[in-house]
Parts: sequence; C-alpha cells; structure tokens
Amino acid sequence: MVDLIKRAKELIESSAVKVVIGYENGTGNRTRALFVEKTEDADKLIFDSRCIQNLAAYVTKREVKDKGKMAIAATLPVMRSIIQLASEFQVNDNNLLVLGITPESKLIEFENLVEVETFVHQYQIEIDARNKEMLDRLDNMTKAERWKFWIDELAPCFKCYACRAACPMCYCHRCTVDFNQPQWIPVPSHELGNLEWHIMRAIHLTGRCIDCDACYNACPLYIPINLLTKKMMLDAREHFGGYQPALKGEHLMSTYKPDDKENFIQ
Amino acid sequence: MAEFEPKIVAFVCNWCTYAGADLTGTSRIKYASNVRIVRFPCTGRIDYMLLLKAFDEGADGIIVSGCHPNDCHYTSGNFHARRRWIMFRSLCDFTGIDTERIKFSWVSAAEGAKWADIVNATVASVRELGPYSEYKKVAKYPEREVSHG
Amino acid sequence: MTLGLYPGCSLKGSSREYAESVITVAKAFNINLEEIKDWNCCGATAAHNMNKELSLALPARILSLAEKQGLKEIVVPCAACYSRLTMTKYELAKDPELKAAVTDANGLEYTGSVNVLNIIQMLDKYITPNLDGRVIKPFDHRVACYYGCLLVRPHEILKFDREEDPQSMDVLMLKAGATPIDWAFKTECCGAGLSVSRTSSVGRLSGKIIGDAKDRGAEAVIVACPMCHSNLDMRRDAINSYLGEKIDIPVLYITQAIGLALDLDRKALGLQRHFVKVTV
Amino acid sequence: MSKIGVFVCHCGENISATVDCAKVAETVGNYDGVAFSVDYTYMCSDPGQNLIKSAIKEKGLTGVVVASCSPRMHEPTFRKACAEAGLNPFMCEMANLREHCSWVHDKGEATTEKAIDLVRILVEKVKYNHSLNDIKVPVTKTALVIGGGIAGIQASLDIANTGHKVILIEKDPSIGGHMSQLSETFPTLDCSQCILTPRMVEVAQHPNITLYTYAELESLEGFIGNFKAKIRKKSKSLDEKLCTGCGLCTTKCPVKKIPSEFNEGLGKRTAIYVPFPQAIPNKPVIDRINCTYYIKGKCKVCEIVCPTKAIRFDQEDEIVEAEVGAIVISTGFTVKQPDFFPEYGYGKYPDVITGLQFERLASASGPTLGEIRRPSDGKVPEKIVFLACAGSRDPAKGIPYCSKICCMYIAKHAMLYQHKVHGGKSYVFYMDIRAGGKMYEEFVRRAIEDDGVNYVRGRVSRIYEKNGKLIVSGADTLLNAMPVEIEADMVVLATAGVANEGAEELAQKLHISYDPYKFFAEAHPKLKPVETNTAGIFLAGACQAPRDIPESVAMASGAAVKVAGLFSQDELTREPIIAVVNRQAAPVYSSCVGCFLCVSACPYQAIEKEEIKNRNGEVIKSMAKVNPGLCQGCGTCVAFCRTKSIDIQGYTHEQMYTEVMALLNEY
Amino acid sequence: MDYPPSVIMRMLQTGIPNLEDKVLRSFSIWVCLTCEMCFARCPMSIDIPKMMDFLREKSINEKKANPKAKEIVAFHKSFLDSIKYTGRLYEIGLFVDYKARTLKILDDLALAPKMMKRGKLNLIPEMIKDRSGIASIFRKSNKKNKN
Repeated sequence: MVDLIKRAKELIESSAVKVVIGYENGTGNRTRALFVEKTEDADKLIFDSRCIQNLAAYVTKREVKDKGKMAIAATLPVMRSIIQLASEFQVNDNNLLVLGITPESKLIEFENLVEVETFVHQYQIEIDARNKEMLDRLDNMTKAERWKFWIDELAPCFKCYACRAACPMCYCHRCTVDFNQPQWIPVPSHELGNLEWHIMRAIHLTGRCIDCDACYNACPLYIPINLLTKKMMLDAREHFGGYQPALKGEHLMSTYKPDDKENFIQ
Repeated sequence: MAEFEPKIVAFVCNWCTYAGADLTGTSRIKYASNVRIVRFPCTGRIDYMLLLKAFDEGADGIIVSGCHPNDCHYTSGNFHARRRWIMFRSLCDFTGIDTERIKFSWVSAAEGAKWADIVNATVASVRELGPYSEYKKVAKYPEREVSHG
Repeated sequence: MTLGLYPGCSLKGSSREYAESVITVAKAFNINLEEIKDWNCCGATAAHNMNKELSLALPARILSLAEKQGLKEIVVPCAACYSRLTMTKYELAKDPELKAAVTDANGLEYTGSVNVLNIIQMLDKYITPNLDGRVIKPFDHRVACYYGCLLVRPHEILKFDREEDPQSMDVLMLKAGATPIDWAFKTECCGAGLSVSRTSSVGRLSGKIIGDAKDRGAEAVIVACPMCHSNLDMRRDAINSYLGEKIDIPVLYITQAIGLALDLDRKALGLQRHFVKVTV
Repeated sequence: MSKIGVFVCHCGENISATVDCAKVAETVGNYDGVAFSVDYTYMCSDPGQNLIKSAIKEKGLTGVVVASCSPRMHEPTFRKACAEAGLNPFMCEMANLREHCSWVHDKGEATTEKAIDLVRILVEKVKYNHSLNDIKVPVTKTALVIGGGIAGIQASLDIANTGHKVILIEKDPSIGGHMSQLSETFPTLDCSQCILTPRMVEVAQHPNITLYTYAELESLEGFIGNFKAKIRKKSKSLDEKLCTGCGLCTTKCPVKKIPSEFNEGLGKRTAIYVPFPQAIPNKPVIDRINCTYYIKGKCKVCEIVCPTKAIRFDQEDEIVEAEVGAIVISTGFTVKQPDFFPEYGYGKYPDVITGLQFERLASASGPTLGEIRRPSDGKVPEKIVFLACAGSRDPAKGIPYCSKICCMYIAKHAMLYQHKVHGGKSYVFYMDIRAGGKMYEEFVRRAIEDDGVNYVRGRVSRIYEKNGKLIVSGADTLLNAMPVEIEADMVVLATAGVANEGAEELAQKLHISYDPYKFFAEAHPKLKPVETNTAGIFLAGACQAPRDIPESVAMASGAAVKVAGLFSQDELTREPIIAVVNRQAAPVYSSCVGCFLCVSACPYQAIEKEEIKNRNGEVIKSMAKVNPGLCQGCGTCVAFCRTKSIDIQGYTHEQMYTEVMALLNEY
Repeated sequence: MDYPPSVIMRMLQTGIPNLEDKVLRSFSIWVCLTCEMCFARCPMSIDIPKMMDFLREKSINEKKANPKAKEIVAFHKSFLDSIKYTGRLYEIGLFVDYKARTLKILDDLALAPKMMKRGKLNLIPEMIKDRSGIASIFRKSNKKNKN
C-alpha cells in the first residue's frame, strides 16, 4: 500500500494528525496494529487480506485519543464502526481523519464523516453463508437442544474478555460485568456466569454491532459468540426493519414505533 | 410429594397493573398465592437483568405487566419496554431459556379480574412445566447467605 | 350443484305444499336437493318441553346422518326444525359432556361440521344473485312478511338478520316485484305448538297477526315456517271467530311467492292445498 | 447496621382474618437489621401512627416498614408520620399485605408465608434507602379549563375569583353546554336560561378569564405546575373584533335547512349561525361543511350584507400555546340516540324522541317556542308516555350503570307537559324512582299527586306505530304483570347518559385513565373524586359519570379549590423520585461514557449534555445530566443505560436487586 | 296464565320451597310457547325459555303437572310416542293417541276430511329404517327421568 505510506508520512510531517493507525507485520505471519507517530515508522504500514482486525477499537482508548487528532486506515467494517461511534459522540471530525480502503482495496481519503457515511450506506450488512447456515440449524433445534448447545459452547470460556477488548463498541471504562455493588453477573466462569455475560454482551450490542466478527477472531477458543449478535441483527431486521449505522439516525433500542408488532403480550 | 408450588415473581408498573392488583383486592377476587409483586414506577424501569437474577435465585415463572399502549402515565414507558421485551425474549429463546415461563401482559387499573386470570393462568402453566430445573442446575452455587447488612 | 335437505315431518304431511314449492323453485335454478337418508323427527316443541337430553339427541342424530352422507351444507325449510338443529349445534359445541352423552345415546359420530341454513339464507345464497333476470310475472301485491319467533331469535345464537324489525324477507319480496308493507307483528308468535291442545290461544295470537296485516291493507301474508302457515291458514276459522269477521287474506310460503314470480306451474307449487283460497 | 422498625397492621380484621399478623411480626423481628417489630390493629389510626413515632424516637430507627394496605392509599400518611418523628420520610416503605395478600388468598400457611415474604422484600429494600428531600418546582399560576358547560363555568369563575388567570376553552361556538338547552331545572322549576346566562356573562366579562370558543385541545406536554398546552382555535371564518353581533348575516344566509345541534335536530339553522339567542360570545360561526361557498365556491351573501366587513372566508385554524399550572376537565356527557333501541323501532318513528329533544320543545327559545308539539305533524300530543331507564341499567345492551338524572327530569317533563297541555294524559314507565337529592322526592310526589302523572311500574317491551298512534306495550308489575297497552301520540325516552364522542382521544392526550365506558377515571372513588391519577389534572361535572347540575357545580368548586391550593404556594414540592447520573472524582467524573442514547429514551426530554472543561476551555469530558424539574421518575433511561451510570432515587439498582434477592431467598 | 314470567322468576329467586312447588304446579309453565321474546328483551339477559323447559321437565318428573294442562301434556306425550315408534310424526297416529288420552273426540274432527281432500294427511306412516336407534335414544334419555 505505497500511497497509504506516502499519505501517512505527509500527515505526520504536516502534523495534521498526531498518530496514524494502520497494520504492520507481526510475528508468525500475522498482522498487528501500528501507531505511526514518526515519519520513519510509516514504512512499516502494510495492507493485505490478513488485515481483518478492527482498528476502530483504538480510537476510543485514552492512550491513543489523548495524543491528538488521529488518522485511521479503515476498511469497510472499520468505517461502519467509526460511523456508529460517531453517532455515540465518541469520535468527530476534529479528532479523526478516515483513510478509507475500499473492498477493492483502493485508498480514498474522506473529508469528513458525512462522506464516510454516504460511502458506508452503499453497502448492506450481509451475514455470510456459513454463519447463516449455523443460525438456521440453531433455529430448527428445540429449545432444550439450543440450551444444551449454548451451555456446552460457552463452557470453555474462562472470561478473558478478549472479545470485549477487540470490539470497538465496548469502550465503556467501567463495564457492567465488573459491577460488584450489586453483583449483576456472577464472576466465576461457570456455566451461569458465562451464559449471563454473553447474554449481557449481546443485549448491549443490539442495534450497535456492525457484524465485523472481531469478537470471534479475538476469542482464543473460537467460541461462536458472534452468532448471538448476528441473531440480534436478524431479529432487528425482522421486527423493526433492521438498522444501518448513521450519524443522525434513531438508535434502535432507545426509540420505538407505536405500532411495533408482537404476538406474546396478552 | 406435595403438589409442586411454583415460585412466581411479578414485575409490575405502579400506575396500572399494581393498581389493577389493588382493584383485584378491593373486589375480593381470590387467586393463587404463588406470586410476589415487585413494584416499579413504570415498565420502562424493568431491567432485563432482574429477570435473569430472578431465574438465578430459583424463580420458576415471571410475570411482567404494565399499562396498555397509549395508557402509560409517562406516555412511552411501555412502548420502550415492549421493544426491549421483543428483542430480549427472542435472545432468550435463541439461547434456550424457556420463554414460556415469562408471561408478558398489559393490565390496566380497571382490570382487576384480568390480573387474577393472568396470575392463575401463569401459575397453572408453570405448574404444568414443573420447576425450572435446567436453570437451577447451572445456578448451583450454594444457598448464599444474603444479608448484606 | 347439490345441497342437503332436511324436510322435517310437517313437509311430508300437513305442509306438503311447502316441500313441493321448495323443490320446484330449487329445480328452476337447477339446484338438486338431496334428502338426508333415514332422517328422523327433530322433536320440535314436544321434545324440549319434556326432556332436554332427548331434545338434543334427536337433532344430533340428524346432523350425524348428514355428516355420514358427506353433506357440507343442508337447508332446513321449517323454522322450528332449523331452530332445533342450530340450538343443538350451539349447545353441543359449548358443553363437551353433553356432546359425549348425546353421541353415546345416538351411537353415531358427531362433529357438528354441517352448516345449517334456513330457507331465506338458502335463497339469499343460491337464488337471489341470479333472480333479477328470471322475474317474468312480478308478484306486485302488498305483502306482509311474517318471520315468526324462531327464525330470528335467540339472536345471539342464530345471528340471522335483525332481531326486532327483520328485513331479509322484505328485500327478497321486493326483488320478486312485491311491495312489502311495514307492519308491527313481524316476529310475534302465532301460537305454534298449542295448535291442537289449546286452539283458543292460537285463535287469539294468530288473530292479532292477521288482523294487523288486514288493517294495513296486506293482500297476502308471506311466511317461512310450516307451523306458522298451518296456524294462520288452517286455523283461519278460529282467527275469524276471534276477530269477529271473515278475513280471506291468503297465506303463502316465500318459495311459493317466488315461484309465482318466476311464472312456475301453480299446481307444482302446491297452491291448491291451502285452506284459504290463494286468490293472488 | 441499620435499625428498622416493622409495623404489621391488622386493618381491623381485613388482614388478620387470613394472615397471622403476630407470626409475621415475630418472624420478621429476627431478621438482621430489624430493631423493632410489632403488630397493631389500626396502623393508620392516630394511636397507630403514634406507635411509629414513639418507636422512631425511642429506638432511634433508621428505617420503617409498615405492612398494611396499598402504598397508593396510605404511603403519604405514614411518610408524614415518620417525618414528624424526625425520620426522613423516604426511609419509610409499605408492604401491601391487604390488597395483594389477605383479601385475595384464603387463610392458611401459604398466605402468612407470602405476607412474610412481602415484608422481607421491603425490609431489605429499606436498608438501601437514602434520605431524600422534596424537589422545588416553580408553578405557573394559570389554570386551563376544558369544556364550557356549567361545571367549566363554575370552575373558571371560582379560580378566577381567587385572583389567578384562567383559560377556558369550549368546543362549540358558545359556552353553556347542555344546561343552556334545558327549559326549566329540577327541583325548583326555575328557568335554566335565567340562572345560567348571568354566569355566562360573568365569565365573558371576568378580567382573569380568557375565553376561546370553537376551540379544542391539540396537545399537552409537561407536568404539574409546568404544563404546555397547544389549543387549536378552529377558524370561525370571522374577525371577532370587527363583528358587532348584529346577526344580519344569520338572517340573510340562504342555506336554512341544516338541523340545529343546539335544538337536537328539531329546529333548523343557517350555515352562518349563532347557536342560541343568549350565546356567549354572541358572534356567528360559519359551518364550513354545509356553507355553499365552501362547497361550490359561490354565494358570499354574508360577506355582502355584513356592515363591518368582518367575514374572513380564508381564515385558518390558529394554534395558541399556553403555559398552565393546572387543568380542570369539564367536558360533560351526551345522551344516547333512539337508533340504539331495536325494540322502539331503530329510531324509525319521528315522535319517539330523547329527553334532551323534549327539553328543546319545552324551552321558550326552542323550535316550538315552548309549546309541546310532535315533531312529525306539529300536533299537540293528547297522550304522552315517558320511558325511564331507556338504555341505562341494561347490561344486555352494555350499559349496566344508572344515569342518575333521568328519574328527576322525567318527573319535570311530565309536570311541564301537564302544565302546558290541559287535559293531556301522561304516563311514566319506571323500574325504580331514584330521587335522592334535596327536595327531589317531594318534587316527584308533586308530579304524581298534584299534576296527576300516571306512574306505571314496569318496562315497555315494544313500541310500534299504527294509524298515526304509537302503541306502547308494556306490563304493570304491581298488577301481577298485567299487560298494559297505551295508544300514545308521543314517546320520550330517557336515554342513557354516555361519554362524549372524543372522550377517549382527549384522555390519551392528557395521559389520564378512563373507565370501560370512556368516562374519565378519578384518583379514588371516595377520597379523591375530583383528582385524576395525573397530578395537576382535575375533573368536574358529568365527564366523570352522569351527574346533575347541583353536583356538577359542587364538584367544579371542589376542583377549583384544588387548583387554588396548588397555586397558593410559589413553588411546588415534588417527590424526589427522579433519575440522577452518578458523579465521581476527576479525571473520570462519571461512569457515563457520554453516548447520549438515553436522551431519546426520555419522554420528557429531561436529559441534557454537561461538559467538563479544563482551564483553557477545552472539553475534557461530556456526560449526561438529568434536569430535576422535568424528570418525572419513569426510569426508562435507568433500565436502558448500558453502564448503569444513571439511577432513580427510590427505585435504585441496588434496591431492586435486593428486592428480587429477598423475594426468592427465605432466611 | 296464573303466574306471569316475572312473578315466576321472583318466586324462584326467593328459594322458598313451597313457592317452588307452586311454580311446578302452575299452569303458566305449560302455556309458555318458548317464543324467546322475553329473553330478547330482558335487560339482565335471563334465559327464561330455558328455565321453562327445565321447570316443565321437573314438573313432569315429580308428577306435579297442573291438571288444567292435561291436553297440552297429552299432546306432547302422543307426539313423542309417534316418534318413538315410527321415527317420524304420523299425524293420524298422533290424533288418535291424543284423543284417547284426552277423550276430546269431537275436537277438530271436521278438519280431518278437509286435510284429506288437500292431500295433507298420509294414511300409512312413513317408517325410518333404523327404528332401534330411535328406541335406544328414547331409552337412554329416559334413564334419568321416567317419562
């Protein structure tokens, strides 16, 4: 990504931004995030099919945010996350500059977040075939089978909270799972603790998750926790017509329509 | 062994269902005594985590009830609640939690008889489902000493 | 197109003309009326006056036979039988124990799937839609449409027409070219089952009905029930003695009136069997 | 360690009949934190309250749980008692043993067990209660009265006379309501116009009252003391300042055949009309549905003849915004029409009329100038039959209640008829005569004894028309149900009093509850008849249930004094049950991350953005902040917030959590 | 009609045994034609026709039928007998049996020839095939109350 490196250097030299967030080669043929603050670090910037980590997770962290204006090399999922974060007043035009990398991996620079939003709205969030098939299989199970499936799937989880760290939407500095006055979610990672933690996570991401699979990729045990958020996305689409991250949009869960349809309230 | 007596928790809103339950009382309509009512200012205040805590602590059934749409004393509390219940209920269903045990309803301050019917119906259906053993099994840490003092 | 028929005892005996007119009109619109095989009497007033279970078992047997014969819908020209059959369907649908007791008494399977129509519902459903073109000799007389008590009541169960001032027969007669008059005894009772055992009451009740029809200048009374017809027609001398004057307004069945409007043969409509000569 | 006092009430024997109160008190007494536990027969009585006060003082209680009736009933009583004893009122909670336990379950172990659970829940909750102080909220000292009938007029005058501003809005072109349609009024037979019109003039001339007629409530926001009402002044197609009320246009208007609503369809009126001669304001209104100009675009006769050129054809509806502190609803009721009655001919016979139509016939300003004449041919009826309970007390037709005023106005109608038609015979079919007011029974006896009205005890089964006469067939149950048949010339049905057409929509606009018959619901049938469940909104007159004039006036004055009471203080103290966003020390300042998704969850727009700036003005952190004046304490934001940084006093996270824990864990 | 419906309702409402007995022995329960008019117009929707059916059945079972209602009871019994034996109503059989029970030989005698002339009187009864089915209905439904 030669022009990305060139652009990063210009931005750092002109100190238009204090840090450029991108990818660099990590150990064992894997990639990791790179925070370019000096022009010579820019050479390490790379971009290829291995770069799937969602860099938007860093824009809300104090360590990066307090450096000053940031620029970020953003693939489509990262851009969606940025728009959602912007709608939650976490980022705005004067503390973030987006260097867009299109699905055809072409670099476009966006003047402001509104342009990013129009770009993002060209694409519909699609759930890939493998997960779709998994969701259908789950839907056809009986309730007891589903209960057993999730208790067994979540059993290995030892609450390392990597999923929370990887997700750009989890930027709260005191997460409710850490609450102990009162203890909402049981601390131990036994069956109940894991189940209620992942239910809480799914509820908190309803209407905010942009299905970038960062949580699944981050999970050391490959537990399919992204199925929960995908299910919530499909439900939102089915019951309320779905949602797209939008700067001025109505948030799915904090607004209502007088004629929301349901068939279980007597 | 004596017939199974389910433990039912009822989360109700103060302006409609709680007043409806009062009316059931003033009209002396008898109903099953398995239900304990927890009063909230509005259905909008009912937190989904409290439902999970209720199952944790051994509840076999839950009733969540508030004002009919358009009747909410705070205009939109019940509308917000309805949207949350739709999403929370489908997530519970997806993870296998038995949503048959959670009865959602609208009971107004004038519907004393309806409240008695809802309670009796829920108690009967939960008694038929039996104790919520799957959830009790996973919530197996010992009977905690609860006094926070 | 075939339709189940439950004639009832009076249509085979004292009100043969009603059966003849129903079949003739049906044939004119090529509707084949298939009688329920081995049907039995519905028990009429005698059964439900004396013994509730009997009054439900007899009609239930009829409905079971109709089901066995594969009939989805039956027409019951006699209003009393129509009332007994509909009430039985309603009672048995409401009370499973009763249904079990009645099925056991009958020894026949009963599901209550047969749709029961009274004569006006049958006419409205199958004949009125294509009646307009067929009226050759409009029945232009001033007619008093008499519904009797069992055709529209009890209203919550029968849900047919309006309870107090029904209009379905009036509309039908309008289509047949007649001018139905607004009168006040449309749904008053004619004395029904007391025809033999207490004829004086029939004289009084039917007398009031015929009297009001005459006062309002009706040239004919139109009925849809053989029991009402026999009281208003056969008991005419009791009526005349009650009113103190001889009244010769004929009493026709709705099917006869429509038959006349279609210019069907008068004998086929059984008009010659009336006690009060049909001058219309 | 908290020291909680538990007071279990017997409520006479309403609770102790099925709950073993002593056992409850004794079991709860051993719980941690409970310093004092006792049961007593009448906790709400003075000795009961003194028991609490003395226990607080002697034992130094830090919390009180009264296990008795519904908190909706006596929470204020016990909280005031605690306050007098020096304990913060919000440290006192109530367990509902009566309505939710003793009255609805049979005596037995399970019932006492449930009672103990209910008390334990509240004991655990009280441990997490904080002492709170009332919120002071400014009060706008203007009242809004909806509905200009006698109740609305009385309420407006009473409030205005206490020196406060009143805005009175009336849907029809003139105030007066149903009372202006009456001829004379029972029990004194004084002419309704003579006692009503002075009051109407007083309303029009009162400096404190702003009158909007032909106007309806469009929307209402805000809460007690701080309502914002939008009033839609429907266009009268007239400039009211220029119009002198000369009435020339109403005489020249070519469209004269519109059935007059004021005369209940008996008289006719023009397209531009003044409903009745004594109308206030005495200015015409154009009925745009029937006026030829609005149908065909021609005519404009009224514009041509108008001396002051006051006609404005293209005048638009006007929305007036008003800040008000309290609202009195006095929209009244209406009467069922004859087409509701199949037995009486589905409204087919023109001479079968309603009580209100008879009033118009008897009224001097009515279509027949006071003479009782049949609508069909204008003849004076020789025989007239009045039917009581036409629709009321008739569960089969869905109106089981008694409409209260019909027995009285039937006696009045019969009396007026006998006075005006010498030699006329009048019959009244009744089931029971309900004349309970002062001088009411004597009034009905006068009708029977002096004016010779034939009262027949029985219901009319059917009415049918025969050669010009209405045959009324009924039975006289005092003569062994002997059939009675009367050939009457006219029949008056005392039809049921029912709620107005738009009552349900108005209730939903005002967020007040209503009963199955669409009458507005009072806060408490016996103890709060003029209040609604929504603070600051009061009821007066027949909009709450059918009611006669004396009661409507009394109720209106009652509502007025409630409003005056509200306006007597400059500030309104409000319950501190409101939401608060937590605050912490720098540099975090609050667990709220400033996502502001809660702002759209709040129905009262009570959540604002607060920005923490450093010394040189840069925003370090922006967080949510709740405006205590606007927040009504519904808690929707509390259950929504991901990080649980917003909490509602009185129903905090910890309190609700412990309630659920206590409920499911016996000790 | 010795007691009108409203009085009968009141007598039953009081629950006084001898009033109930008076109702069972009354003549009006036999004159009621169950024309459903009262039920249609009763504001409290009391199903009086159904109660009359019940009272008649009870009156017959307890042998308290009012002597003045002899003809009416006889007519119903003859009507049911005709059904019991032929499955349908055999009018001539009905008249003969009714006359035997009431000894009202002369009543409506003139009517028979007129009906014959108009073909309204079948001489031979129409029998249904499954007469045993009908017999079992009558037997089973009489189990509880002797007819």
